[in-house]
Formats: sequence, structure tokens, C-alpha cells
Amino acid sequence: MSTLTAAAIEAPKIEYGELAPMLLVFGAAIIGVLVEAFTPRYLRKSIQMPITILSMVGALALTIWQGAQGVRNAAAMGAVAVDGPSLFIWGAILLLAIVSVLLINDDDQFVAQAAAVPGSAEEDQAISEGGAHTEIYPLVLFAVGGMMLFPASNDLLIMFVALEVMSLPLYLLCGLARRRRLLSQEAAMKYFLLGAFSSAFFLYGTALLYGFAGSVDLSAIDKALATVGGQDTLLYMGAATLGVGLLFKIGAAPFQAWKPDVYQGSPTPITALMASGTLIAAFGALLRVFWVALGNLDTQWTPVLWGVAILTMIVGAVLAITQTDIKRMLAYSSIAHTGFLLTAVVATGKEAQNVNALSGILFYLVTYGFATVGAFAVVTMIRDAGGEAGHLSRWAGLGKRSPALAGIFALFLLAFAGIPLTSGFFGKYAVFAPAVAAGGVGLVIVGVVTSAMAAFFYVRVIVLMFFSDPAPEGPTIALPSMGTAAVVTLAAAATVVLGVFPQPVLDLAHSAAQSLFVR
Amino acid sequence: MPWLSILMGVPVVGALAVAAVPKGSDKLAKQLTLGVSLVVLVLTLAMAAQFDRSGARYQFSEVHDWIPSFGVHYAVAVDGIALVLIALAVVLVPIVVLASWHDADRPEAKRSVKTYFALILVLEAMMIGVFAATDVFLFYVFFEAMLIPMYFMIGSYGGAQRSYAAVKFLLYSLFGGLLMLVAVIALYAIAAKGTFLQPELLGAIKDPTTQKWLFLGFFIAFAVKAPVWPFHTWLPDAAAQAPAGAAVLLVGVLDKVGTYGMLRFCLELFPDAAKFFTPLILTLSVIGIVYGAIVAIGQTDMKRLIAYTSISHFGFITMGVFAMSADAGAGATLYMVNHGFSTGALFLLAGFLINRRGSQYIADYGGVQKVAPVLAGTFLVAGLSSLSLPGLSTFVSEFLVLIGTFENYVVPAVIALSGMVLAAVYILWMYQRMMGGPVQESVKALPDLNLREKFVVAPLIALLVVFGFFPKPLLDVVNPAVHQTLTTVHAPQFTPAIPVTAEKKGAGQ
Amino acid sequence: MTTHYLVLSALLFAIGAVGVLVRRNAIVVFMCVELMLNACNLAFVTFARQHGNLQGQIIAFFVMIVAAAEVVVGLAIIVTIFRTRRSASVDDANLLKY
Amino acid sequence: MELYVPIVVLAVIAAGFAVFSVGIAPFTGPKRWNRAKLDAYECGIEPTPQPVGGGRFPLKYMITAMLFIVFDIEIIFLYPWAVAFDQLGVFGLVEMVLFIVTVLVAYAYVWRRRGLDWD
Amino acid sequence: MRALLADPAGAPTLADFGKDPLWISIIKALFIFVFLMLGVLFGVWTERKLISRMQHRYGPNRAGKFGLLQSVADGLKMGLKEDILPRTVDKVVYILAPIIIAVPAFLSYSIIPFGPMVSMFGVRTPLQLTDLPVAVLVVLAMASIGVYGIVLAGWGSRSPYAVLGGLRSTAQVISYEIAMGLSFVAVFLFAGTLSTSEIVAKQASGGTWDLGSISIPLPSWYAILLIPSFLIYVITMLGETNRVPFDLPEGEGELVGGFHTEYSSSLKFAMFMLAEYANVFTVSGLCITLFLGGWRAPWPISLWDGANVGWWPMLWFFVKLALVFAFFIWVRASLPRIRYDQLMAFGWKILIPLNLAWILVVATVRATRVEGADKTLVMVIAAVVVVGCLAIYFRFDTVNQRRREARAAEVEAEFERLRAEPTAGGFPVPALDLPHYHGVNGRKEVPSGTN
Repeated sequence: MSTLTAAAIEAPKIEYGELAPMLLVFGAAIIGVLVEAFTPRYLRKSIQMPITILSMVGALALTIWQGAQGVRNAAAMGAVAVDGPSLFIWGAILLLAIVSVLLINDDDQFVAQAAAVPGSAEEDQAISEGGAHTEIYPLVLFAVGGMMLFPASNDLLIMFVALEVMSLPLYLLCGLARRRRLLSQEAAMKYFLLGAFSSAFFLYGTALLYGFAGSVDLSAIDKALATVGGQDTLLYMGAATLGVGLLFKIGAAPFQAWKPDVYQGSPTPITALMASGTLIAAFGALLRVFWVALGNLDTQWTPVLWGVAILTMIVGAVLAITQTDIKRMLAYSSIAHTGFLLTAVVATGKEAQNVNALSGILFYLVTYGFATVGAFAVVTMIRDAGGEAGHLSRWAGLGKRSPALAGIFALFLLAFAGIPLTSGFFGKYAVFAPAVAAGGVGLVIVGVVTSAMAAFFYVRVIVLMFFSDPAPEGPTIALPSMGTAAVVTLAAAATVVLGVFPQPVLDLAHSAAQSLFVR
Repeated sequence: MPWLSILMGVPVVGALAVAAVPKGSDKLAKQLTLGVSLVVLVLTLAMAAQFDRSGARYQFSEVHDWIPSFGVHYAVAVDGIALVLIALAVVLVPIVVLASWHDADRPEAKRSVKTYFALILVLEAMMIGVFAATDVFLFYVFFEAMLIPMYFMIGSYGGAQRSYAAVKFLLYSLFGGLLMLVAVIALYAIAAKGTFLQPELLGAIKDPTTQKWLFLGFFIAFAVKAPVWPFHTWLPDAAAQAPAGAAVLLVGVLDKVGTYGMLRFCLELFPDAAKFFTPLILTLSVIGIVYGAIVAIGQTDMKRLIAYTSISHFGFITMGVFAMSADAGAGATLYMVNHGFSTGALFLLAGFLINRRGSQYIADYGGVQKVAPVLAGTFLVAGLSSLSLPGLSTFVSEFLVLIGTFENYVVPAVIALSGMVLAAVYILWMYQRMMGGPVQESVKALPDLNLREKFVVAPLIALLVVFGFFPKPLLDVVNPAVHQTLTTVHAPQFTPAIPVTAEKKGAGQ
Repeated sequence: MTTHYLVLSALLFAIGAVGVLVRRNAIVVFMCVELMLNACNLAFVTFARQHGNLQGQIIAFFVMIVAAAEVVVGLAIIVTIFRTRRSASVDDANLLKY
Repeated sequence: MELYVPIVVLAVIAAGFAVFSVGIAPFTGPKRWNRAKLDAYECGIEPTPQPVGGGRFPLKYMITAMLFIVFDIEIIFLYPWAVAFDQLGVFGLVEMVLFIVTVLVAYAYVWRRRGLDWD
Repeated sequence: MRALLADPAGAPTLADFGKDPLWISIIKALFIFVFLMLGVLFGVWTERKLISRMQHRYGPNRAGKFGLLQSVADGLKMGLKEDILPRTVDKVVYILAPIIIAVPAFLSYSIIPFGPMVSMFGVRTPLQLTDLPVAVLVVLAMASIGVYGIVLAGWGSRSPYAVLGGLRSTAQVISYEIAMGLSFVAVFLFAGTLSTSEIVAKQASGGTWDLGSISIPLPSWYAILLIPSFLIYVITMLGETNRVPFDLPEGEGELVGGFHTEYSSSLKFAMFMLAEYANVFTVSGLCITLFLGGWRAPWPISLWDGANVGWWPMLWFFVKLALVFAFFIWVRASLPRIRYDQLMAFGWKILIPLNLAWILVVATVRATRVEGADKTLVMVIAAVVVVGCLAIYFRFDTVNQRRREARAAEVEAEFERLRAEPTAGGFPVPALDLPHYHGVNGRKEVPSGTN
């Protein structure tokens, strides 16, 4: 070793310019921590909020600018890939994160003092003082930064670090719900334990692939694959464990167990952030790993992904039918949607198909992200004595009490169900088409059948809202704060516009996917 | 000028306007709806007047890119078939609006009235669109999107079992539609034409097996939509639970989309597969004819009864579509229109009865013809049209269908004949049970049709009679289109002599 | 000779994984996760030795940080739960039923 | 490897000595059994032994341990940097300034949140 | 830098290690072991003697000449004491703890260089058990393992005093370990290696600092060149070994015996004593190696060429060791024990930030000497660093000032209240009629007190 250490080290060069969006977000997060440290309590929120929003908007602007510049290369010694998909995903994540932050902003969602034991005197005192953890803003920023780095990382180590940077703040945020705190804390614990478990798998896979290729650089692994040596076992085991870790993050069956619990338990704005941002980021990473690093291995992993996709769709659709809690139901539906997305991942093979599949996935992610954020935003507004009215029975007859809200929620549900003239329909089409083109007709048929099943429980909610009579002393419709109202309207608008005139976004996704992933 | 776009645009704008009507002033909403629908009717007639029956097949066509990256266009045009079906729709809508004037505002369940009428208008726009679409994808979009307004109309304005019926309706159609989606995608992928324009896709699929699969994908969707025998179970529930107006639109127009789709897509896009599956489909439709009729006889609920009659009628239509002969095709098309009118009339009258008596069970009626002769009379006429009495328009179409089928397939035609007999049984028996016989206590005070209702029924009866004696204008519009359809299927050609004779026969009775 | 280390790391990893699945005390589960991470470290260092490049050792550093961060976050969460319900057993955490 | 052999040798010697003396202890001394002697020493009052598996202790210690981990990790990164500083040059300096500043931010946060106060 | 390495004396480099035959290693190891054992015995005696002199007492003067055998006698006494195994303890841990704490204490010494290359029984070998590319890390690692000994001792005893003592000293040790680790960084910056022998070699002669045209000669010892690091290390050295003024863990006043309360004075207890003194020697040795030029002769002597050759350097090493150890004792004699919160605050709030700031300063200065470094950038960074450090420092200073005053006011008020009515504080006072505890009546007992 000593001989190796003696070798001269030349200083690496880092393209700060290309990484600017991420750096901006992280920098803002750090500044947020400083704000927490040095400003008096009553000022914090009014400082944190602008910092968070502005930094994200700035990052978004930078991303768009880079996209316009056509930046396409691997920055920081090939560790971070700033290519079309990355930029698109960054844009999507930032947009959705901004939207979610608007939700996070109305602070009666979050616990007054996390350290206070639920129901204890100190908690009451903290609430009466109107205390709130403004730390959530830096935490969210860190999480978003991680989400941006995760799909952009071109090297398994960076990917692992990004994974943790993304997850750790989310673990904490999950436990900060103001009401139903036991539930929330449990969600945090389960999410943490399972998440750490999965990342351990990811890491071991990384180790094995490193052992196989002698490098954790995705392209290097690809090269090594081109000349498969004797160490195939390492390769296969590594790919398998790595895949387990990634599938865990996107919540594909049989690794979906954490999703319902976490979605249900954590504060709804955070759920919205996770359901949109994390899914997008994780999918980006999944695609990068499977298409860039393990591209030459597709004959091996395609069948597996077939199975996983089918299982995921079925599990998501079937279990969702039995749910009685709106957030759990949405969680299972997100599992089902993960399955739909996976159908397109299977569509590898000819380059063109890759491009179509990739752009389809990107488009789907955007449409789904907006719809789901909007849906959760609506959920935050249906209040009960004990917080949000989670149980479905409480939603009965909502259509009569406030037709507008119920209508919008129905719109989102229809989008999930993939009814034409909503964004969801084109999303489904965009992922199913390449799958069919790649000969995955069977897969698509399963997808279609399951989405019919899924439609059943979406429709059931609509029936509940519109066709059944309102429950006596039903939940109150909270007067939406500016932020929430904005989120709902924005999401609804996006759902309709993308459902009627998706072309611009499709073009964007296509041009982003055109270059595929930089290698 | 872009007639079809205007035709679709007007109801949409109208719907928005109606939705914007302030609460409380429901009357205004209704009047507005009626006005809009009448405007659409006028426009359609204006357009139809300009339709050149000897001209190009597709007229008034507009093609704009919608989603280039999917090869999807906003492409609309009409040939004869589409034209008459659009006409059917736009004729029925104002009638339905007028008929369901008070359906929506039942005080006990406080539903918003204007929404109901807005939905009707939205539905009208979509019905026009679905018939006018010449882009497969666009057709699919309308095909699926149509479900939503109908779903809400049934679900929130229907009878006791409404939400069950609505969900069943939606899920059946959705399932069929999604299978069709797979077929659509596959069609696009395999044809590799980079476009969804139906004319360009003609003959794009060569491989017979592929054709068969795609055909099935489309056919099942259409079979669910136009309830062909095994896929029919949703219809009686939906039709029985829907408010009369919605039921009319559902059975009268929406279901026609299925048979229309078979004619327009199944036959033209996959001719070989169509030929291959013809025996199967004929069997199904014959079963449908007989089964529908027999079950109808056993019904105690008049709306369900009417629903089953239409299942039987749809059997005739599909049979006509797949008989692959010119006049069968023409007859089927004609049948779609006439069935719309006759069943529409039946449903509306049944609706009136139910509104009066508050029950849809046949057993609750009796001797109505004594207290409400006009009502009973119109009901009889409608019923007779439904059993296709010569002299009423349905007879022409049914006759054409049977003749056309005879030319190619004798046995099914013969069996189908029994359908006519059974039809006589269920209609007349129902009439006898309800209208004839001693006057029941409950119907003593049954008022006769009021002016509004007369206005509703009159045009329908008129149309039935007129087209019964003089179907030529319809046939002249329809025939060329049917011919071209059949030429694409390479089916044996026939000179359009028969319709005239048919007309004579019709007159002769 | 490096294979021995690999086998060892695989064993450690397996032990950790099994522990996560069968043990019920949140802290123990968490420690099992840490064990898995350290097994990964061992594998990394071994492979670094085998390939004669330092990458693996550097990665081990990063893994250490991540492990540390996880400890900090995880213990915070577990302690909060413990304070709330006086027990760190995963079984007691059953408010979220499937 | 052979660099470590001497350490092992020393370890063997030291361990041998320690084990020996701890092992021998029970046999060298006298045995005078007295129950009171066998109780935990608590200034003569009734002893309150900690429960098996460890009792509860102030969270403060956990926080200290966490901080220790954080800074120890920082040190892990400082050493290689220091050794290779001349080769890295200004780049190394810049990066390390960023790194240390970042850590100091967290440090300041802890400080302001009374994380470092004992009372 | 190259110039420094070209050193006439046979200064060993990493290359010279790992070549010894096993028996040489064994001899060296045995030597270190014996040296430490004797060192402990002698050290205890020195401490007691010196401290009593400073306090105008005689100290041990019965056993042997000048009481030289005093600690030997103590050792024997410990061996002959009854070995009590309290009923409540967790046996395994309780017995393991002293071993865990003792062994690493010895191991740390394996990388301390005693001298240059010498020929031992015809084998040319460095006067150092071994050396590693990461030698200093070994010391830190061993220190950390020793901490396990402490915490396990407290934990295994399962009595409140022991547990608290164990936790306290653990917290203290790890806190000061950070400061200690940071204080090394500057040294490594200059030495460019972690190997102790090379660090010593680097201290052979100070380089020169060419600032523009003038060249300033630098002192050779890092203790002078990096005086802040040195001072910090000296402080942490005291904290690390739980010596006065940081001997909180066995603060008799508050915690009886701290983590080894339950280890009545038998050989187990002897292990703790041994480990404590061994640690003192270790940190002293490390201090000498890293800061005081190692085994190299101090300036006036170093003029004599033979000073750094052969076995002589061992002498200089022992002299330095004795002096540093004397410093320990001197501190103990002169300083009072400080409060625990003060201790921690000092470690966390002063030593660590000071250290980091100092590291940045050193690095910046160092960067100016790197060839081809862009000076202005470096200067800018330097300015930023300095300004930042000052800003943060002042901010904290004012904040702490305010907090301190508030605290003082609180205490004052409390005190007033207590003066008013003594029992207000509610301190737990054992009831006066508490029965004296005799244990449960069982077998025949030897009444306590009789020996």
C-alpha cells in the first residue's frame, strides 16, 4: 500500500458551473442551518421560507439555462453526469419540491417540539407557545439536494452518498407530524430501519461490482462487462443486491412493505414530497444503473424485472382495494404506478426504444408527480378533530359539502386511473407504447388489467364522495392557505393541460432522452 | 368552414355557460341547455344539407397535429354512416333535455340541476366527436372520455341502485377500453406508419395472426360497449338505474359507438380477421337476439325489459355489420338510427309513466289506456316500432339486415327471424299488462301527457313513421359509405337496388 | 488469500441481514444494519487490496461517514420512540397495520 | 503485514500478563465471606443495582457520543489531507476550508441549541 | 523538504522496519513491557515523593531507601488482598474490563521511537518496536479501545456510582480525544507523514521559510514551530489520562471511585492503576515524539556529532520523558480539580474551534510555500478564514457573556431563596434513623471490619 500512497496525487478539477443547481440547493440548506443557529425564534420562519423557495427557483432557473445551453457531460471527474435526463429530472424534482414546500409551509402540519413526549405537559406548552421546528426547511433542502444528486451520480459511491443524503432528512421529517405523533414516529422508525437495510444491500452490491470491475464508475463497470472475466458470480450477486437496494427505494414489490406505513404516518406534505420527488430520483438512478452500468447484462435482468413489474402492479392494485385509509390507498396506488413505470424500464434493446422508453418514463414521472402532489394537498385540507380525516368513510358525500374540492380530487383520481383527457392517460400511453414496441405485450396486458383493477378503487372513492350521502358531523374542509390553494390549482391545471396538450412536455422529455445517459 | 369543430365547440361552450349559471336559477340553465342543443341541431342539419352524397367519402374533414411525437392528430370528418349517427345524437339531445326537464330537480336528494344539463351537453360534444373522429387515437380518447359524464349522470341522478350500476358500467367499459388501448398501441407499433390516421392505416397490418389479435382487442371493447351477448350484463342495470334521459342517450347513442366502431375499425382495419371471426360473431349475435328477447319477456321492470329488447336489437345490428353484404351493412346502419329513435321513445315514455306512478314495475300498472289514452297510444306506437312492425322505420332496417344476411349466411338469418316473433310477444304482452285490462287503483289519477311531453314524443313518432315509409334519404347517404367499407373488406358487391324495393315493400303493407 | 476476507464479509453481511429480519429490538436491528455496512467495508478494503487500487479504501471512509450519520439520525428516532412508549421493540410499534 | 508482527508480539505479552494477574487474583487473596461486602457500594444505604442489560442514563451522554462521532469522522478526513497537502496544493486548501466551514456550521448549530452545555 | 531527509545520523525510515527477525522483536517487546512495568512502579514513587516535597511532606520513606520499594510493596499488597466479586455485577464484563483497559495501554508504546538504528546482537535495527505508515493512528486506536475498558468497567459493575463514573470518564476521554486528534493535524501538515520515525527525522533541523528574498530559519521542534498545537496537546494529554485537573472520573467527592468503585483494591484494581500510569507514559512519549524532537538531543548537546548516534539517544528520550512526567506531577500539585461542566465546555467550546482555526491558518501559510500556488487566492482564503474565525469567536463570546451573567443571576437568586429556608433546595438527605445495613441474615458471617 505504502508504494501506492507515495504515488503523486494531482488535484482533481470540478466543474462548479455545471453542478451549480445542486450546489445552490445545498448551500441554501447550510445557510438555513446557520439561520437556525443565529436568528431569534420569531424571525426564523420568515427567513427560512424565502431562502428555501428562492434557492430552489434559482436552481430551477440554472437547470433550465443549462438545458438551453445543451450541457451534456460527466462533471467532477466523471462522478456526476450532467446530461439530458439528469437535467430533466432536476427540473421535475425542483418544480415538485417547490410545490411541496408551499404545502410544508402551513405549519400546523408539523410538531411543535419533536423532543416533547406526546401528550406530555411540555408538548402542550410548546404548542401553546406556537413553537414550530423551522429546521424542516433546511432538512427539505438537503433532501432535495440528495434527490438531485442521486439520479445524476455516475458512480456508485456518489450514488450511495446521495442516497443517504436524500434519505436521512426524510427519515427525520417523517417523524415530525403534529397530530397522530405515535403513528408518525413509528413511520419514521420503520422507514429508517428498512431504508438503512436497503441501503446496506445497495452498498454490498456496490462492493461486489467493485470487486468485479475494479471500479465503481458506471461506465467502467460497463466496460468490464463487455469483457466478462471469470468473476461472474461477483457480477451477478452484485447486480442482484444492487437491484434489491434500488427496487427498495422505488418501492417495487416484494420490497414495497415500507411505503404504505410511511406514507400514512408521515406528515402529508412530506408524503407528497416523497411520493413525487423521491420516486423520480430513485427511478432516475435505477435507469442509470441498469442501462449504463448493466446495459450489457440486460438478457439477465430483463426477465427478473418482468417478474418484479408484474408482481408490483398486482400487489399495488390488489392490496389497494382493501384499504380504508386514504393515504394508505394512495401509497398502494403509487406502488401500482411504480409497476407501470417498470414496464417501460423493461423496454431496452434498440437505441430508439431506449429513447422512447426513457422519454416515456420521464413524462410519466412528471404527470404522476403533479397529480400525486395535488392529491395529497387535497388530503391535507379535509380535516377532522384529530387532524386529517384519513378514514375513507369520513369522505362520504364530500361532493355535496364542497363540490369544487371533491371535483378536483376526482380529477386527480381519474388521472391516476388513466382516463383520457387527463395527464395520467398520456403517461400510461407513454410507458406502455415502448413496452409493446419492445415486445412486452404480455406485460402491457397485465398492466392494463391491473390498471382496470386500480380504476376500481379510484372509482370507489369517487362514488363515496359523490354518490353516497354525507356522514353526519363529517370532516371540516379547512380553509386552504394561500400555499395549499396554489398547489391544488397548479396541480389540477397541470393534470388537465398535460391531459389535453402534452406535446411541449413530451418534446422536452424526448429531447432530454435523446442523448440517453452519458457514459 | 370547420363544421365539425363548431359542432363540438358549441355544446362545450354551452356546457361551460350552463355550469356558470348562478345557483337557484335552474330554469335558466334548462332553457339555456335546450337552446344550445337546438342550435347544434340546426347546425347539424345545415351541415347535412351540404353533404355531397356522391362526393368524396369523407367530407368536412379537418386534420391538425395534436401530439406529433405519438403521431396523434385532431382529425375529424364524416362519411354517410357517421353523418346519420351524428344526426341521431343531435336530434335525441334536445328531446332528452326537454324530456328530463324535471328529472334532475328532485328535492329530496339535493343534486345540482345545472350540472346534469351541463353533463348532457358535454356528452353531446363527445358523441359528435367520437363519430367524427378519423384518427384512431382520437376516437379512443372520445370513446373513453365519454364514460365519465355518463358515469356521473347515472351515478348521481339515477335510481336506488345507481352507484352500483354506475360503477359496473364504468368498469366494464373501462376494461374493454383498456384492452383496446393495448390493441391501439400495438397497431401503431406494428403498422409503423408513425400516424394514427385511420385512412392511412388501412391495410397496414398484413400478418393474419397479428390482425386477429388486434381485431380481438378492438372487438371486445366494442362488444362490451354495444352489449353483444356475453358482455351485456351491465346494460340492464345501467339503463334501469339511469334517469330516463340518460338511459336514452346511453342505449340510443353511446352503445351505437360500439357497433359503429365494429363497422369503421374492425372491418376496415382488419378485413381478414373480420372474415375469420365472422361465424363466431354471427353466432354471438344470434344468441344475443334470441336470449335478449326471451329474457325480456321474463322482466317485471319495464326499463330492464326495454334494455333487454335493445340487447336483442343489437344482435341484429352486429349481425348486419358482419354479414358482409351491402344491404346488410346499410340495414345495420339504418338500424342504429331507428333503434335510437324507437328505444328512445320507449324509454322516455316509460320515464313519464314512472314519474307519474313512482314505480317501474309492470305489475304496478294496468288499464292506463283508459285514463291516459295519448300516453298509451304513443307507447303502443313506440312498442310496435320496437317489434319492427312494417310501416315503421325499424322494419326497413331489420328487413334489410335479414335479407343481407340471407345472401351470405342462411341459418343465422333464419334463427334471427324468431327474434321478431319473440319481440312481438314481449312488447305486446307488456302493453297488454300495463295499458290494457282493468284500471288499477294506483293509476286512477294518472294524468295524461302534458304539452312538454307531447313535444317530446311527437318528433320521435314522426321520425319513426316518416323513415318507415321513406327511408331513401338516409339510405342514399349511408349506402356509398357502406360500399366503400365493404370494398375495403373485399366483400362481394351488390348494386344498391334492394333499398328501393325494400321501400316499396315497406309502403306495400 | 483475499477470498477468506470475502467469505468473512459475506458471513458478517448475512448475519446482519438475518439479524435485521429476526430480531425485534429496534436498537439490535439497527446494530445489525451497522454490521452489514461494516461487512461492506471489509469487502471494499479486500477488493482494494486485490485490485491494487485505493478506491476501495476511500469508499470505506465514505461508508464510515454514512454509517455515522445513520447512527446519529437513527438513534435520535429510536430514542424518541423509546421515550414515548418506554420500549424499543419493533413489535410494540404496531399502530400501522397492513 | 510484517510491520504488524511486533505489535502482535507485544500484545501477546501484555495480554498474557493481564490475564494472568486477573486470573490469579482470586487465589492469592484470603477468603472471608461477608454478604455486606458483596453488595454494591452505595455509602451504606440499600444498594440499587442497575437492571440487567443496563439501566437508563442521561441522553446528554448520547449526544456527546454523537458529536464525538461527527468530529472523529472529520479527523479521519483531515489526516490524509494533511499528509497529502503539498501535492494537493491550493485545491486541497479550498476544499478543506469548505469542509471545515461546513462542519463548523453544524457545530455552531449544536452550540446555539445548548448541545454543548452541561448543567 | 528533501533536504531534511538527508540526515547524517542513521535516522530510520519506514523502509528500515519489518526486517527484524522474530527474536529481535520479542526482545524489543519484552524490553518495552519491562520498561513500562518499572516505569509505573518508579513513576508512582516519583509522583508521591515529588508531590509530598512540594507540599512540605516526606512522602513514602519506610520501604527501602527513600521508600523506593514503596510501590513494590503496594503492588504485593494488592496481590494479597481478598478478591471480591460483588453479587450484582455482570461477571464476564466485570472481569474482562481490566484486561481490556490494560492491554492497549501497553500496545501504544510499540510505535514510540527510542532511538536511531543501532546494532543489537549484530543485527542492525532501529530502536523502536515497529513503525507504520499510520503509526500515530495506532495510538489513537489504542486510546479508543481503552475507553471500552472504562465504560465496560462501569457498566459491568451495575451500580450507580460506577455507571455514572464510567460514562463521565468516557465522555471526557472522547471529548479530549477529538482535541488531541486535531492538534496532530498541524504536525502532519509539516511532517507530511504519520510514521513516527519519519516525524522525528523531520524534526532533525528546522527548514527555512523563504518570504520573498529574506529567509527566516524555522525552529526544528514542532513544539516551538507549532506552539498552539503543542499547548493544546499538553492540555488534552492531561484530559486524556484523567489526571488532575481533569480527574473527574474518580472524583472522590462526587463519585466515590468512579468507574472502578466496585473493584476493591485487588489485582484487578492494580490493572486500572497500571493502565492509568502506562497511559501517562504513552501520551508523554507521543508528546516527545511529535513535538519535542523525539529521541534527538536538544540544542546545545546536538552540537556534538555523536549525540544522535548509537544508544545515546535513548538517554535523551528518557530524560525528556522524566521531565514531561514531572510536569504532570507539577500540574497535579498546583492545580485544583475543575467542575465537570467546565471541563466539557473547555474541551468542546474552546479547544476544538481553536484547533480548527489554527489548522486552517497553518494550512494557509503552508499553501504559500507550495510551488506554483496562486498566492493571491491563498491570501484571500487566509483573510476569509481569519475574519470568519474572529467573527464567530466574537459572536459566541458576547452570547456566552450574556448567558453567563444570566446564569450567575439565577444562581444568586436560588442562593437567596435557600438562605431563607434551608430545605427548599430539596437535596436528598438520608433519614437520620436509617438502620445500618447488615445484609440478609444467612450463613455465619465474619463481622466486617475484622481482618
